[in-house]
Amino acid sequence: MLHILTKAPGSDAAQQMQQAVGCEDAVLLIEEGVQAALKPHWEGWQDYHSRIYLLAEDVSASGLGEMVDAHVFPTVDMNGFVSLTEHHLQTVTWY
Amino acid sequence: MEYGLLVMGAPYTSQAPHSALRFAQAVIAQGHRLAGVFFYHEGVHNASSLMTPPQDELNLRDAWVELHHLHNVALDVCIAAALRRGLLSEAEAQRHGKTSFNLEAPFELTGLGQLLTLQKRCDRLITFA
Amino acid sequence: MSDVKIYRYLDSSKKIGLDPEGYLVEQSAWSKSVAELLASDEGLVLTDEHWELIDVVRDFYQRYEMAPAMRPLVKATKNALGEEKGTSIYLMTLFPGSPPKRIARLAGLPKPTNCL
Amino acid sequence: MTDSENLLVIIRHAPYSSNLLREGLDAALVAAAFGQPVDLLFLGQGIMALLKEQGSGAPGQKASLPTMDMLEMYDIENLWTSEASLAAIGVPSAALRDNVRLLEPEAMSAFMQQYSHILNF
Repeated sequence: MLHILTKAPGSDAAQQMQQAVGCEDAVLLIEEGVQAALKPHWEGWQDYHSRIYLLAEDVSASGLGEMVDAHVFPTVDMNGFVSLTEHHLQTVTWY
Repeated sequence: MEYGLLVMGAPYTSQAPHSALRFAQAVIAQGHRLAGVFFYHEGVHNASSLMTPPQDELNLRDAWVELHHLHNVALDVCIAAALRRGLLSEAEAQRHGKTSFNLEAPFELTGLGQLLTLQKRCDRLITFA
Repeated sequence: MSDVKIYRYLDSSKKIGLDPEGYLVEQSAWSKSVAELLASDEGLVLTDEHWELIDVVRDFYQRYEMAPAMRPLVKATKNALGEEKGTSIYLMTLFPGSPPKRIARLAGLPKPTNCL
Repeated sequence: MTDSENLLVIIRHAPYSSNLLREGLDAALVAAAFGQPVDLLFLGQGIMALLKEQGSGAPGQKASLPTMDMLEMYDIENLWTSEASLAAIGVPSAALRDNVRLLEPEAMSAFMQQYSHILNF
């Protein structure tokens, strides 16, 4: 399953998503979700290591590019977003 | 693959329709088929033909219409959610005794059953809200 | 429902307005005799069996504030009138076409929104 | 994946403060009216719809309790919530309707995987 989070870490949406993410699931952070780049200690970075991504265009729109580079957080572009939805049968958006 | 989108955010209120539109373009660019977009909740405002943003801002309604014309994407709007929020086709306006209407083809007012049909028919249904 | 335009009148004294689909414009205008008028308007004579079902739907609306679609209508009928009558065939025999819509109309209720 | 067409509707918003609860329930009702098996999962603020002592609705709005009561008439019998959400919002389980079932934290993801379709409101 792919989880799309559109709200910042700590939001109700983020907490509800964190209850639901399974060990095979991937997480994509878009819109306000990219603010996770400001929180390198957010549990999500450890819990979903190697299966969590930031949407690149929302990262640069938010001016978070340097933060993302500094922590080597993985990003995907819109095509990468589409690929993630191809690879997961189910997609749930948390907003 | 065949994709469907569910859009529940209003233009200029939520980022959701912008994300949805960009995702739609990427889906099509990668050779997938986008069968339809279903507008529900506040998303019904995407269909307003009276939408008049400043000239230097994207007109979302026109962008959806272009997507329909170029790629034959169905644009379905939940009738119950739309009527509550003042989005009416000419036929609905007549039925309810209103003098004006703001929803026209290629947007179509339809029942919620259409969303469930889209979800069953498509390989993927992605929500933007 | 008050914003619905009156499309035609049910009675000759023009007191009971109907919308384009034949539903009452004013829910409060409903009475048993209005139901009889609505029925004869669609060429139906109401028997006790019809009335039982109209009561089932009015009770349903009273409790849940929504007129039932077909499945819950069958279930409510089963609960109120027993297994034998709680079938879609029985409902279709008495109200051919779309029983949920037709009964809601005769019961003076808004059209069930879940019938699409 | 088990049942090929079963639907999970997740409700995360409280009655009255937005129309998401009502419109989420409408989606569940329409699916059920078409004969699709539907379960409901209430998380976060959505739990407020599960309180059995709800009043007549916020001023000017239709109450949500009659619709919650109506779900069983549409054969929507399984109402789920999670222990974590319940604890987070501070609602005691005794305040909930009778037919609510609790998911333990470790069961959540497997629970969601059972459904072929999910809608999140």
